[in-house]
Amino acid sequence: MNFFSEPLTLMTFFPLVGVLVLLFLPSDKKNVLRWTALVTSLITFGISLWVLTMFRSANPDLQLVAKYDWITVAGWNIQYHMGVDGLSILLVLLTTFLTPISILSTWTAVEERVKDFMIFFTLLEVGMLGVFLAQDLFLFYIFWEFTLVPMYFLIGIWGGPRRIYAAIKFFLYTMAGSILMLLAILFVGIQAGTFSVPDLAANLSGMYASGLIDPKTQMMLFVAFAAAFAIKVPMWPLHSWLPDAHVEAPTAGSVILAGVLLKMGTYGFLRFNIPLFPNATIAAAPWIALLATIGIIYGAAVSYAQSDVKKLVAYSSVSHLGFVMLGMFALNAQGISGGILQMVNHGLSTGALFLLVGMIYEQTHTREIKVYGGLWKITPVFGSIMLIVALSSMGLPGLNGFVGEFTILLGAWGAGMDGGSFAPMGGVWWAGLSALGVIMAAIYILFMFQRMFLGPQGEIVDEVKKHGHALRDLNWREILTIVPILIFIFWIGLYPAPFFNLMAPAVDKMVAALQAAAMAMH
Amino acid sequence: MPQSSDFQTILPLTILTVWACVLLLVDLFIPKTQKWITATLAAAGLAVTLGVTLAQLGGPASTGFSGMVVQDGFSTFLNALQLVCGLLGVALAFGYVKRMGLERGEYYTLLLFSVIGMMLMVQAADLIMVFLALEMLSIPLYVLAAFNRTQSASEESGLKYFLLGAFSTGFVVYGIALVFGATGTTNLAGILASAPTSGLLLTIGAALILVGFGFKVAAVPFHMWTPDVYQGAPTSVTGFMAAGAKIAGFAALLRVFSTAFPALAVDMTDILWALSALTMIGGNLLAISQSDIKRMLAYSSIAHAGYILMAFVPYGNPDVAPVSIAAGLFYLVAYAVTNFGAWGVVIAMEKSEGRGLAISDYAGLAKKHPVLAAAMTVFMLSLIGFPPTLGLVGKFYLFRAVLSGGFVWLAVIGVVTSLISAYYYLRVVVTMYMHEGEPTVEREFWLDFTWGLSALATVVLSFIPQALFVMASSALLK
Amino acid sequence: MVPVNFYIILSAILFTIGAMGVLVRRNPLIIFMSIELMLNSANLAMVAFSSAIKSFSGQIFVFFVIAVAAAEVGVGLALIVQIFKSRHSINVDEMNNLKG
Amino acid sequence: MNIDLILFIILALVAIATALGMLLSRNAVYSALFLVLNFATVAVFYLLLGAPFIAMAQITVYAGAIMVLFLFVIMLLGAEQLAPSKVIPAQKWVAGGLAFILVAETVYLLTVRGVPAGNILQPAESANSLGFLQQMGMMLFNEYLLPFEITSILLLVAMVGAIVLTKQEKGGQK
Amino acid sequence: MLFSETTSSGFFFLAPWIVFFPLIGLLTNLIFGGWFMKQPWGEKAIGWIASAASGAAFVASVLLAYSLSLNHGEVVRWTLGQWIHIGELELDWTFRVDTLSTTMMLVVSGVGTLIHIYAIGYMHEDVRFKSDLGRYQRFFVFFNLFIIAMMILVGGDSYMMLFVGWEGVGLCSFLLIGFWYDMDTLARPSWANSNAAKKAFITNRIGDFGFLIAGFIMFWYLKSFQFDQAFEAAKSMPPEIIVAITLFMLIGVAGKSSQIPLYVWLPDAMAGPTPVSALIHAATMVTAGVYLVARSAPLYTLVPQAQYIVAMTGAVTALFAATIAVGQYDIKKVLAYSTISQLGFMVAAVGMGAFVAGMFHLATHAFFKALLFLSAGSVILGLERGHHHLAHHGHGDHHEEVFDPGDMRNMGGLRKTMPVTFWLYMIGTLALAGIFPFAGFWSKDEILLDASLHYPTVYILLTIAAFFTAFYMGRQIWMVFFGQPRHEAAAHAEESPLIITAPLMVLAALSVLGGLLNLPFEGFHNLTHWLGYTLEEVEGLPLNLQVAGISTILALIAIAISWFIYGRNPLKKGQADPLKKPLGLIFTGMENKWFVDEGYWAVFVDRYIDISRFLADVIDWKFWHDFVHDKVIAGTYNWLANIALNDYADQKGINAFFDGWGKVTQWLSATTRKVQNGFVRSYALSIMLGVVLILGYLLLK
Repeated sequence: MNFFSEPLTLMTFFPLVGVLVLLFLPSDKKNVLRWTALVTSLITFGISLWVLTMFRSANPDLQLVAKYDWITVAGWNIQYHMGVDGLSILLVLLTTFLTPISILSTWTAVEERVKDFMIFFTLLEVGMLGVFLAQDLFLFYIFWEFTLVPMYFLIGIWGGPRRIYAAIKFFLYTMAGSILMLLAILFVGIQAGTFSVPDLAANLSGMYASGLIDPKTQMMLFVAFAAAFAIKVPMWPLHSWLPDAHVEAPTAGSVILAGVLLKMGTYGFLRFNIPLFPNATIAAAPWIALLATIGIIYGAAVSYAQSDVKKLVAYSSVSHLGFVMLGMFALNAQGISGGILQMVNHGLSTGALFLLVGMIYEQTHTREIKVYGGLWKITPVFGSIMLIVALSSMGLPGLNGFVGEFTILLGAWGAGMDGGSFAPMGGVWWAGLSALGVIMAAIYILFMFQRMFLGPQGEIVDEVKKHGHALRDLNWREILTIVPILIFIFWIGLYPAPFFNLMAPAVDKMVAALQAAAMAMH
Repeated sequence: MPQSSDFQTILPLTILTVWACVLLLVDLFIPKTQKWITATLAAAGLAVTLGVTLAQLGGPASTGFSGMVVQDGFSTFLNALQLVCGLLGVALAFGYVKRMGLERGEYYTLLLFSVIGMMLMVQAADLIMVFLALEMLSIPLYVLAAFNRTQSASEESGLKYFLLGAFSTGFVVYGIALVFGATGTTNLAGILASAPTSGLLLTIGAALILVGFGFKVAAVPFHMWTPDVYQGAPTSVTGFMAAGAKIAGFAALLRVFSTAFPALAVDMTDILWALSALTMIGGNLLAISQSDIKRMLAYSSIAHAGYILMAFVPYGNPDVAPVSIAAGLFYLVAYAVTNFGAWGVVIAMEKSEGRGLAISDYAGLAKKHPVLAAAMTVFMLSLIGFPPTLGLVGKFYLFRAVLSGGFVWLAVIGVVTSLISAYYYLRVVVTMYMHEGEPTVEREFWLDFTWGLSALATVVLSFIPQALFVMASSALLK
Repeated sequence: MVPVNFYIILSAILFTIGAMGVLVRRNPLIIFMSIELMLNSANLAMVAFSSAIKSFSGQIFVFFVIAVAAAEVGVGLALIVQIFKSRHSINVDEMNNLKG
Repeated sequence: MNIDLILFIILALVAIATALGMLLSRNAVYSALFLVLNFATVAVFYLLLGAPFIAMAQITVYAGAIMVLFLFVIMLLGAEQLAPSKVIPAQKWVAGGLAFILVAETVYLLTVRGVPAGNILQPAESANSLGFLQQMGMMLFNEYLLPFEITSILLLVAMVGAIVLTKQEKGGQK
Repeated sequence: MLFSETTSSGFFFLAPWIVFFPLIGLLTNLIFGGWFMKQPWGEKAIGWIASAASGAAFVASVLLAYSLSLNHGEVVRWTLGQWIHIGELELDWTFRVDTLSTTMMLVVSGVGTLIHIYAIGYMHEDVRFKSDLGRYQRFFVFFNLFIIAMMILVGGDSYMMLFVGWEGVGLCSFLLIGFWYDMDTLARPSWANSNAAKKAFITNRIGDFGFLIAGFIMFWYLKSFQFDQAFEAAKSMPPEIIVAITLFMLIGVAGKSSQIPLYVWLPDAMAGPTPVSALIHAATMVTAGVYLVARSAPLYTLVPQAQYIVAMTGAVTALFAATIAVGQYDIKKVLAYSTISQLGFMVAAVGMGAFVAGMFHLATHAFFKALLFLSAGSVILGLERGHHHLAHHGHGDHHEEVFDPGDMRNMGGLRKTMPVTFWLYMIGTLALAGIFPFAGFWSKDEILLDASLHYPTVYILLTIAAFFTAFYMGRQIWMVFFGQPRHEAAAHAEESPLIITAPLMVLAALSVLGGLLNLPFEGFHNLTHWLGYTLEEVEGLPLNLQVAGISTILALIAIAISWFIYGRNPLKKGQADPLKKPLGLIFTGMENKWFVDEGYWAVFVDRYIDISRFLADVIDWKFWHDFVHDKVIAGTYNWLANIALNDYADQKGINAFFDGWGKVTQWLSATTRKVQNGFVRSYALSIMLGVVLILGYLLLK
């Protein structure tokens, strides 16, 4: 297998080269280690851009496919099957984009066991890319579970005071969902005789039509898959691990956790639940919408009452991902496209929020909102960037968040109308209530921004001074870390067309398939 | 009179037996300080036998000694596995016994005899052979468990193992008697061919035999000896026992049940189902509260017996059994590989007089010995069933088989208990990586080799499991 | 003419008594003897069956059981003696350091 | 009621009584002696069942060799009687209950469920003849050659084990 | 007329430049501003660059208007690029040049430029009073940003592009209200300004929510956000749909144009620097709602019932706010409530379908209210200077009390010290009060006339509001400029420099002459004619002497009464408002804004905080996180595992929740472990048990 004819494989496993190099580097050469990891991730990012150039956005199907028989003995039919299509290309790019940024953010934040950190982080990238690229359920499952391991260490070793609790909770919760998925994967594999996702979709639809798999079974499979993904997303009410994990994780971990790992859940719905179980999807859509809507409102309300800024951002993820779920299960082009874009947006905005919070935490060692205040005056650049990111997160038009939220809500409203996926239950109420989330987002985001950056100077400023150094504004490295995200925040906000174009054919294809399934149901 | 073809069927066994007997004599001339020679010779014997066994791979099946033994793909596969276990058992012991002051040549000969018993168990085609093989494998293990005579724990372990082992043997013998009574023969094929006078008598006989095997593989409720014996026995013995005895027990169980009792599947499936479920639940739940790594791994081995048992549940269903049993065999291999690694790490951490065995002693291991900690992490992940390890592939295979057999709830119990297990396995990882401590580690080549190889195999084989799959599936009983 | 069932019931009773011995006695020697009784009762059943169906193989099996019992006794008694030497007691109830 | 049955019942009662004696004796020596009696009774059964060779083996190996070994060890260790202990008091009752159920199950199996049918026939004449022994020997060395050889190795292993366990190490730690 | 992409001739290529010019200004100041600030001329440079950027936009607007007139008012679209294209959803960055949007552009950039220039002077002093020079740069960046957003708002060719500007101005409003985010308007460290900013943004967002919902309905029924397409589709739609769209849109209008019930943010918005109040919270942004309704004229005219609701909302707001204005003491607060009231006029107008009247009033109001605000700013600065002067001349005790330069009770007699400002202020007041021939007279009368023709209720409400308007403006004039100074600072107040007064003069001129835009005489309906290109139903009403007469007379009476109360006997230092006694509770209500804010707090805000605290602390954390997950799930685990054995600090944290359970847990786990008791006999028992159970199962099966 020539790696250069296999860009996806090359991209996914390239970080392993970095891991190998890291393994042989002395652990006290911290900067060498950092640079190695950074360069590795940058090259991976480069490869992903190369992949992008080869990606034909007009093609709705999987592209750059690498497909080899892997385990085909003993009645197994497992393939090494990687491919990228409009549904995943953006997430792949998001992953390769956020990884170097996260590594950059650890430059001074991580001083302990740098080598281990970089190894785990680089390994994590392999897992994440694999999740988004794998087109074989078994392969997917391997990557899916694998991502847990490095993340577990990242939280558990470099996290906050309750890190072990958080790490174990993170691990067990995610695993609790994925084991149900494992059973469903096996069941589906046995029934359809293949684990390949595209083949499965074809085989299963035949089995639904012929009644080999009855609707109830289909629904159970849907639920089993959904269990894994919903915990990861996390959908309300399965979000309880998230605040712990986010609060305790080191900055880079939070960034990746929010930026990419949560997307694995929503992506899972998109890649597996919707295409493989279309009838169950249609039946479940209003219920998902209900949960998503509750999540949006609940997450936003709970965010507002947080006293810990990381927790606030964590709960805001519950709200934001509620939007993503709502959009995807609108099952129309607007909703799904918006959902995908919102995944990217959330990755950028929330990732950036965590980065920024991490930057200030590094100086103050506290995340209590109430001790801050008036920071904008002391750290104008930091404040301004925070403002942009916060606005992006609350969906200000012209910034990326709006494009996603708007299309999602638009799609959701359409889904609530006659013939739409939410019409059987709730109808336009889901979109209407979810739109309240827009107001509530403003409330908690502005609350956070005000309490930290506006108003009179907070006690932390003097507190820090007591330790002999004043609060400083962002340095060049930190600005360099955050600016790429800012560029995308504006780009997607102002000119999202290239992003939508990447996914449009694939989304249309999915919508068409769903419509066909809906027709077949009636 | 036996023909040469008869000996052909037990060729590896013969070689190893002769070697063991010779070694027994040779050892007398090896000075006390040079016992590594005995170890090397034992390993050489195992290696040679392994070579011979592998040469038999793919050969035709044959029976020998008036149907007493059989040599087929199944036996070759498992014999090879047992021999590898034996080799790893020697490797584990190599430095350990010296460090613990147990270095005596008989250790290795007894180990060889135990391997002989295991191989015999795999090849047995008559209940008499099964019984003898069971004893052949057990008696050396009783002695080995009590090998550390300076430690009362070791003696206690030996006695408990012995008394309970003999007790369970009583059931096996009684079971064989009932089977004989029902069918008039002890030959496995003969039992199948016979028209039993009473199905119920046969069933009960089979059930009593199952008790014996259940004891050997440590299935709940026949498991209670396991933690005590595993904890008390010298760790190198425990490591060997945990894999070898389990493999042998399962092999015999499989051989006996699918050759002789497929007709009893209706009743046995329920019992196996219950045993499997109980074993998974019990093993995992009890493991949670352990603070001693040896006990924890002991319960873990109980739990894994439960998983493997899952594969045997549909043994009588010709549609499902082949896949299912192949999955069980595969899982056995995965378990054995991981198991040796884990015990290897335990040995590396163990100090004399039983110190260094608490899980809390592993604190800080990742900082001081990152490679060892990484290897242990791999083993723990494999035991949970997490990628990228053989454990995941094994579980995947296993659950697939169980599901295709239609045992959805059993599979659910399986996955839920694996979730529970994640907690206690992770605790080891947490301790190694996230707590501060100053652990010291014993480094010796063969020990490093064992856990290193196991770790490597656990990871690498998870990516290229085909060969193992092929072997496991070809090892099916026709 | 004794029905074979009578023999089996007898052997079962003896077997159970043996099992009881394992369960209730604290002297490992007696436990061990009880195990021998269990084996013995199995042998009885075997011979009874063997006789009922006129097959020698049952008897030969019994022969092997006796031989194995002898081997077990060798090891078992050695173990008990050794333990007595180190502890000066053989009460199994005092051997519960390993537990939990 | 025929004579065989009467004989059987008498012997069975003796066997059960001796077994219970073994079980209940306070003194280990008594237990051992009860067991010897029991073994002897069983040997008589073997004779009745037409298995004289096994009966002989029973007497010589079991009642003779093994039990003597037991007695020897009991005497050697002075372990005739153990100090009474009060641990796990419920054990006795639970065990008794289980034993009762086990017996009940067997009886239910063999009487109510009625298996296996059939009677023990009068031992064939040949059973006590030399030809029978010869035949048995032939079987042992033909059909059962491998188990036979394995038994020999098993005994060897047991021997090694016993030595390993008890051998006083020269300059050992003890 | 739809999709007539005729852009061949004229200056239409300048359409996007109305945004790009301010953008260039913004970027220049953003990037180089830091460096500028270090130069002695830096402040000026920044101010002038920003003003020039805004001015360029104004020039571009003029040229666009000119080209449009050459084009006979034919709408022109200028597409810059794609925005969101998904399926049927096609949103582009398209600028729309028609008479309506051009009018708005002219007002926004014109007034905007003047205020920019004013701000050069104003902010120069303001940053010095508040001793934070660095913020000068930031101010102009925000100001340009505002112009950008506003231009997008008025220039967009679809509802969604409008919405971008709509929220964008909301953001700028937030930024500029909270400009002195770390203090209150009196330069004390405080949360006041940032609270006001936050309040403005959130209230606006509530309105935006309505806008969004309207948008969703619009898209799924009318299938487009583009104005013309939507209007075309609306014609064949059932009226309920249009009612829904228009009423949800009204929520948006209420938020942005500060109508009941969402007006509460605007008074607080006075926390921003005065140019901000003038530009954003009087002249431009707050009129966006009016523009939206005018823009949606084809929709509103389809559904009279919605029109009525809009009109009533406006009318009630007009009156309601006017009453509050009477009871205010802060010079800017009075103007703020006046603005709300005037916006009510405009909303009522566009609600009634009198779109031209509304737009006309919008334009004139922009002139005179900007003038008033800026003059008020000048007054405040004058007082600040006076105060400063005092502080520097040894009147040390003044440092002790916090001096509020915006409180009218501190003023008095400024006519003498600040004559220019006084006259300018007078012009603005007369225009606002609707005195002939000032701009306000013409525009207000047009509204009243329309109302008298179509909606008598609205007419009555508006007329009363007009009366109050004249009254509170009179009150203000008497209190500020007449009588004796009630504070040392007022006595020492200094006139503002030319940079400040010059823009005021321009605005004053506009306030005087603004009526010319649309005189109610045949042949002078310029604006009507102009807007007629875009708005299909416009009628140029002739002057109705009755309506004009009544309102003028009422205004004069109101001014007279105000003189009677405030002018005849000027307020003394520390004296309570003379109205307080006769009106009693009513005045207390006016003074306290009818307690609406307090009501909102009690009903909504506090409840929201309570609910979210309850959800967060009790439901999410105590119940869901701690109880269900940690106690029940993890606790069951603990119970099984007896984790207490292992000395993990983390689990101790969990165990803290188990105090009640502690003993039970221990007992249970001890029992569990008892089974594995180390006794061989027990283990054998377990085996035996297994055997008995298996046999039992087989026998009983």
